[in-house]
Amino acid sequence: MTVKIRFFARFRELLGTDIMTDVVAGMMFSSLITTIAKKNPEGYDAIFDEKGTFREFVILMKNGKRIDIADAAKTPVEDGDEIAVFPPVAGG
Amino acid sequence: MTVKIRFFARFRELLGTDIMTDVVAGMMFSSLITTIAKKNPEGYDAIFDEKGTFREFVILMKNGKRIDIADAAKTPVEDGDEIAVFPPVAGG
Amino acid sequence: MIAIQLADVDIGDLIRAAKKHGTGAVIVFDGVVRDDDITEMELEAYEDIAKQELQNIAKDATEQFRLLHVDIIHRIGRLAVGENILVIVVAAGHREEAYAGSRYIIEAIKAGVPIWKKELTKNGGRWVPGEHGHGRPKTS
Amino acid sequence: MIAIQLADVDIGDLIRAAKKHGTGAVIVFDGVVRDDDITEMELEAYEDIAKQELQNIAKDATEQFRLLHVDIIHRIGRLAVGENILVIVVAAGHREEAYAGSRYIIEAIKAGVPIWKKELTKNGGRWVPGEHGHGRPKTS
Repeated sequence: MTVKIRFFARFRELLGTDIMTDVVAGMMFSSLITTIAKKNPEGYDAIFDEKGTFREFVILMKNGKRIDIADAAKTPVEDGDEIAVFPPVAGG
Repeated sequence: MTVKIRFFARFRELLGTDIMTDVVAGMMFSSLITTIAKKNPEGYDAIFDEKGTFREFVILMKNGKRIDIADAAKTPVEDGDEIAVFPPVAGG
Repeated sequence: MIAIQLADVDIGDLIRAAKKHGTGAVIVFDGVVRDDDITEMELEAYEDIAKQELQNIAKDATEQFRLLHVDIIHRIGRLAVGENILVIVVAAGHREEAYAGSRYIIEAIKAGVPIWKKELTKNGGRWVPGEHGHGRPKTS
Repeated sequence: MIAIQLADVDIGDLIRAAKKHGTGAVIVFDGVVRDDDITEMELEAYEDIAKQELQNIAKDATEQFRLLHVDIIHRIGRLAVGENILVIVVAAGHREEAYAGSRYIIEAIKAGVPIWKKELTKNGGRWVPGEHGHGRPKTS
């Protein structure tokens, strides 16, 4: 089961992007990102607070749909999903 | 003593414009325009009401400065003056 | 550039020239001859006074909204449907000032600059009534 | 045209093409790289999602303000001071709708389209913080 993780802006600089990763069935959104982010302490720290929960400004998407931070621990990832994690937008 | 009278828009169509006219010393703004406008009843009617006073929407200028309708009967015209009379503006 | 003229303007060129140091936003207002069942529009101005008024408006807007650049080009003569009547270009550091400055200028022009429009139709023509019956209360 | 692209656009061409039947006013918003002691700006987008969001915003604005035409071109990549970042062109019958539609679009873009800007300086770079900390509450 493979999913694609996309980080943007500062998160991309710290953790890379377009990360294809194999996941086990039943893996939750927050667990997946925690695992990936731990590869770089600074990247982890940018996304998670000291309790290990997403910082409140972090934006999560699954296949282009917004996922609330409160729902990330109970949202499973599925084969072929595109997962995105990014800081507040600043276009325009 | 010569003054120049400029009408614009509908007033110009009815009365002409850039009218150079000799006036006697002490001639007032409203008298001058009354005299000129009487040359065409439709033109007169566009500018003056049945009491012979300027219609409230008419705009008067003397050398680029606005003259209030209430002051037109006591504002003398002077040699070289440029007098303008026009309907509400509609640019933009 | 503040002008009352027969000729059209190149808005792309105006935008390029408007980008003074510190510019973060440029707003263009382009007033266009609308097809209200007309054949053409004819515009007339009290040119000297109108230009002076446009200069006053540009100055007021620049001070009030800290604009970095202002162009106002108002056309006169006969214009076809779709042609530019009035082009206002403003540059500012930030969008709030640029939008507010642009809006201030168009409203001031509508209210007090001696320019008139006649819509020419198949059956003749009609002078466009102003939005402000009595014009601007005072003129500098 | 709704696009996220590296290339610049010709605003004059966009204005000409925006003048659909019934147009009385065209408003252009041009967001420009401001010289805040930077050398360049680098823009990044979550392209598919950002384009979809721009399309949604254009549709909402068109309906809400009865716009006759909308272009939104957001650039990405490295841009020098003075270059166009974002060009929004709207056409409407009247100026009120054109200004309101233009403003709606830029505020919606600032609030919720996944695009980021990094200011590059002599000493490195800094990501521009968004004006809306939490982004848009929901995304379609």
